[in-house]
Amino acid sequence: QTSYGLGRPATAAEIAGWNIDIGRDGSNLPKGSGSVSQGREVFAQQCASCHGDKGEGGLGDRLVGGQGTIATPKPIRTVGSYWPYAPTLFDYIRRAMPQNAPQSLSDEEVYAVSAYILNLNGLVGADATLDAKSLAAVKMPNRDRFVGDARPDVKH
Amino acid sequence: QTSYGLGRPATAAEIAGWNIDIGRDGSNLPKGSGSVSQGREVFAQQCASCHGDKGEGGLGDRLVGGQGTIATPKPIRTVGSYWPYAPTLFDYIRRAMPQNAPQSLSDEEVYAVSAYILNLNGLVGADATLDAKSLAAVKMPNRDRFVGDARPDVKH
Amino acid sequence: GGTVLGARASVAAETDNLPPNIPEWMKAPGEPMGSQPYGAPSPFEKGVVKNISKTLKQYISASSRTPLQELDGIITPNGLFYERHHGGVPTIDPAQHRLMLHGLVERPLIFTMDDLRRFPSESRVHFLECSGNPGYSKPYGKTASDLVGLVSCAEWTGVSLKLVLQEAGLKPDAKWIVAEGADAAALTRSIPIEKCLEDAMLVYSQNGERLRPQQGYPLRLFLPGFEGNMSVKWLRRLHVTAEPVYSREETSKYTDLLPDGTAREFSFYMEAKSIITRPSGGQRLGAPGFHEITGIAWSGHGKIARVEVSVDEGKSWQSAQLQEPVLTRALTRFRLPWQWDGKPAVIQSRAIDETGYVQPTLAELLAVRGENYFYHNNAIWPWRIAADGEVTNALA
Amino acid sequence: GGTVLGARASVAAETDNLPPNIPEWMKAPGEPMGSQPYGAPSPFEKGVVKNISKTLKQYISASSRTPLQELDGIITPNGLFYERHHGGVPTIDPAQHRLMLHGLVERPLIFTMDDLRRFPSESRVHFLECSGNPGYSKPYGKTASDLVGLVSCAEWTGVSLKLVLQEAGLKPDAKWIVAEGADAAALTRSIPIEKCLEDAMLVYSQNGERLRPQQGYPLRLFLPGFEGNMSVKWLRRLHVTAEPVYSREETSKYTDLLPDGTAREFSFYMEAKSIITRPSGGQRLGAPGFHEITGIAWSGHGKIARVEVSVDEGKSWQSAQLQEPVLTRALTRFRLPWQWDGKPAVIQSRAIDETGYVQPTLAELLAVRGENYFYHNNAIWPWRIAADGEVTNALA
Ligand code: HEC
Ligand code: HEC
Ligand SMILES: [Ca+2]
Ligand SMILES: [Ca+2]
Ligand SMILES: [Ca+2]
Ligand SMILES: [Ca+2]
Ligand SMILES: [Ca+2]
Ligand SMILES: [Ca+2]
Ligand SMILES: [Co+2]
Ligand SMILES: [Co+2]
Repeated sequence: QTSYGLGRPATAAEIAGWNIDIGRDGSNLPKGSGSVSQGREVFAQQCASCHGDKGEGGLGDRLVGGQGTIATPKPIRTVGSYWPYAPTLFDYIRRAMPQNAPQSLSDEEVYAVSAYILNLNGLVGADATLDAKSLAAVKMPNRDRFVGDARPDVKH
Repeated sequence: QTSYGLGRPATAAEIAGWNIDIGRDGSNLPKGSGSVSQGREVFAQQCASCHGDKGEGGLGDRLVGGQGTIATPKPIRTVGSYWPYAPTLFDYIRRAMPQNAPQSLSDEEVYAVSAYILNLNGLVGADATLDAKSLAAVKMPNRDRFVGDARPDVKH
Repeated sequence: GGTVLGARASVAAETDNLPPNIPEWMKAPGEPMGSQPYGAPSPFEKGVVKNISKTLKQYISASSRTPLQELDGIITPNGLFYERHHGGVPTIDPAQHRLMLHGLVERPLIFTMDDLRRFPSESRVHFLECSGNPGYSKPYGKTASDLVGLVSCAEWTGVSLKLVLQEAGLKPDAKWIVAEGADAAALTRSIPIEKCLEDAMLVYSQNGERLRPQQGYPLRLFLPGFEGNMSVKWLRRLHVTAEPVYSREETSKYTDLLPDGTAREFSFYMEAKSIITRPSGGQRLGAPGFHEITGIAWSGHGKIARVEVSVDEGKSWQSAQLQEPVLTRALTRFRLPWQWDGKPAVIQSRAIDETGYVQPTLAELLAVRGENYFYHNNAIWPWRIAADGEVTNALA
Repeated sequence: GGTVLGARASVAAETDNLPPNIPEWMKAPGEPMGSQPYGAPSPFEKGVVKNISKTLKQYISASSRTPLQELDGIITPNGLFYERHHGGVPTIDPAQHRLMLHGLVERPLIFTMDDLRRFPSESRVHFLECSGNPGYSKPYGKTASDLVGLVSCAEWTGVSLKLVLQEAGLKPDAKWIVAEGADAAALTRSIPIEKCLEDAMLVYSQNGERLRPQQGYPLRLFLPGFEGNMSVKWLRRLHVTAEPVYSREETSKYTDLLPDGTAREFSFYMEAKSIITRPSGGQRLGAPGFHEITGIAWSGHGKIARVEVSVDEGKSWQSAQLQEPVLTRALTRFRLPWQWDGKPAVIQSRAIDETGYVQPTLAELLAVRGENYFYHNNAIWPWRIAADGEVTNALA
């Protein structure tokens, strides 16, 4: 095992600042929490312009509804109908949304708006407040419908 | 020998218009002629700005002198000292000179200016008039000094 | 009066440049040497640009296609390489770019671009293809580019990811690496450790010069044969983990929905595929007679072993000639001489790779996958040639 | 006051983008997809352009060099391909361009570009090198580009010249073909018929897209391994003859003057050659330790068989690794891992091709050819590395 002596050690603080990966089990979710009602406000101000007032979609993806359509000829894939893990919502919103200003929300705002989207999908109650633990506990309806890659799937 | 049926026949007139190649023996030189004194005028008007009043060079190559220098450490390669065949002068001037307006001279002007350059190099008299036959007859001093490619010429 | 005169002038101008006349471009010096310190195509090729839809809802997470039917050989010039971004194209100062390598490693490290360029380098020609090239449902594209223009091929230079991982020291439970881009999407994909140790590269150059911004300048991951979005661009972070991160791009997005409502996740490889690029949709055969049939074939699983071409609606197939060298996980140019008799015809190609896999028909794929699958469509695509020479999509 | 503040602001800005901070290019969307319908390099690479002398007497018959020391791999991107023109770069309308084939043929023919593109095509990767790359006398260049930047490499597509000649039918006394460009120099070179029937091509595409104007758009001759000026650009005429035309370019210009006053004519092949591009003149090793030595090798006579590298002023030589695939008459990338101990060193490479020919030293060449030879200088070129890491031309 050669060593080229290239690069320098990464410090714990540097890693903590850059490592924004959230596991599907909620690992690495930050401290803090946010409620559905806080999320409703954040969403109205920062998300609705692209995703519609109720997450019905627009310039951005539809985020709500579609449960029961996934196995039909016209599936509607949304957070509520398709996403397997709730912590991914925190991960994705924090890293990529709002599309015009990614990584601009506070952790509390990300919790809140995640809670709001889950609520719009009927997956948490209107009075829910989510934190690391409770977000990880949300059971997503489509969770068990993912399978491995079975290709090659056309035989000759 | 397959035939793809591509292309169309070239007519004799088309070939005559495009084939401006002059052999070293003067083959394909056109009708017409030009004298050293006509050439002096053409040169002054169309060539001297780049090649100097007497062909001594400038923005364009030096065209005159250098005889006897080719085998020395400081060779001066010119029409007079280096070029093996006089008809090439007609060929090159007609196709490429004056650099700002190639193929703009009449055949007579090309004969004349070729005669003038040869005269500056002491290879034809001041009262010479050159045509296809007499241009081909001019013996260039360096003619017999060209040899084949002897590479690889460094042995290990 | 005016129109007729105009027409005459233009006819005269065209004849002027034809034999026996001296073309105008021989009568005056051309552009001086160096007038383009960085060159550009001829103005007469200004129509050869990326195939960019004008009707997208937004252009930040979007894609453009290589104009395959305009190209020859296997190298895609960098200016025409297909694009797919999820957060637009960042403008990154290479002096301020860093790659962080952390997680299940002995020594978490941070690299500058200079550090990465000091590692032993390697160069390889590989295709890159977007997973959704094309979808499974109508309307299908008109041209080869509309259909499968989300594939390009280049000579990539960089350092073997394996070498860089050795520098940090993998821990025994290291099974995946989560790669993250420094773009506005912070795009995140999990790569199995086997691939990372097999032929994955950290790439900084493309066709000799540094990566273009659209392809990840100053640094990208490159995973030969895997779906394009996994070769994370603007790479800033490699997180060595025990299991995948299940990012949005590997759950919501790049999963393959089957008719029964289950969805395949972590479907990495691009299977063998080919397309005839000439004659192809939108082109026109001027006259019966000799026409070469040519196109490109590729496989994420290795080398192309054979390409077969049919000119009789799939009744019979002939082996096309493959242009040497045939490289692994690279475009391979194929050619078949053909005499067109002037009658309507349907032509198509199918690729067979070194594993023996045979490119399937669209019907075969649809039978297994259904129309909602969306990604990994590697169907044979036939072109219809009409009696007047017009070429159109035979499945559209 | 102002200067100090400015300096502080800039330090702050740099730290802002480093870990643990979020780089600014992740906080807002980047450029929309498709904002460059034909792509261009990053603005941070604006210094990577052709190497163009600013002090030439004129730029109509002149050359520019590829910035070899900035490039990786073997493909030269079209925008950085070296230039050599004798009458500037013509702007040719491909619809009005014609190729005339006449002389000692059964059927003189005229081809449009469409005709030529209908022939069976082939694609091959080959280098192209100017004969005078570099000269034999001082001052010698500072960088690899200054020295040997008149070489580039691309994937060329076109039709075999042999096929086109068969269409016209060669007469028995056909021994040479005089090729002429449609530029303001109507550049003319005679090619032996053997080469025309071996591997000569009529080329219309380069690295996938149509030829750049600087490389002969819409059509050029391509003679693998021959000196660059013979691969006549903007090709308009092929004149089949019994003997060479002895044009100015093959008498006055591209002949090789020996000390005894004789001059070699018709010296076609570019012999085996190599150059280390990293580390090379003008670069600087930041610190002792690991540094890869890499460069390019090529031979007009076929494949590169071996490249040897010396790091001790020529006392000992080691075989470098050759990047696969090694292609005939193409650039070949070589690499050698090296630990620099921080002491002054002289490094150099020498190429051996499949004929067994060994790249000579400059002294060996000068001993046979003298300083007035000018063309075909394929000398080994050593680089000197100073204790502070500065790399300079060891022969300058
Ligand atoms: C300027 C437009 C815009 C704004 C504002 C915006 N989004 Fe988005 N959003 C998008 C687009 C476009 C996508 C699809 C991106 C892609 O596929 O790469 C998206 C995707 C998403 C997705 C993934 C949907 C799926 O099913 O995969 C989520 C969740 C989301 N946005 C949440 C939010 C939230 C929460 C906010 C506000 C805090 C927000 N967005 C603000 C445009 C926007
Ligand atoms: C605008 C500048 C310019 C003008 C005007 C010009 N030339 Fe030239 N000439 C050049 C340049 C530059 C070269 C070198 C071209 C090259 O090497 O590709 C040259 C080369 C030549 C050569 C070849 C010299 C050698 O030894 O190889 C001849 C002969 C020549 N010119 C003759 C003429 C004549 C005759 C005229 C006028 C009818 C003329 N030139 C007008 C610039 C000019
Ligand atoms: Ca969706
Ligand atoms: Ca001269
Ligand atoms: Ca005209
Ligand atoms: Ca029609
Ligand atoms: Ca800043
Ligand atoms: Ca120094
Ligand atoms: Co997939
Ligand atoms: Co030569």
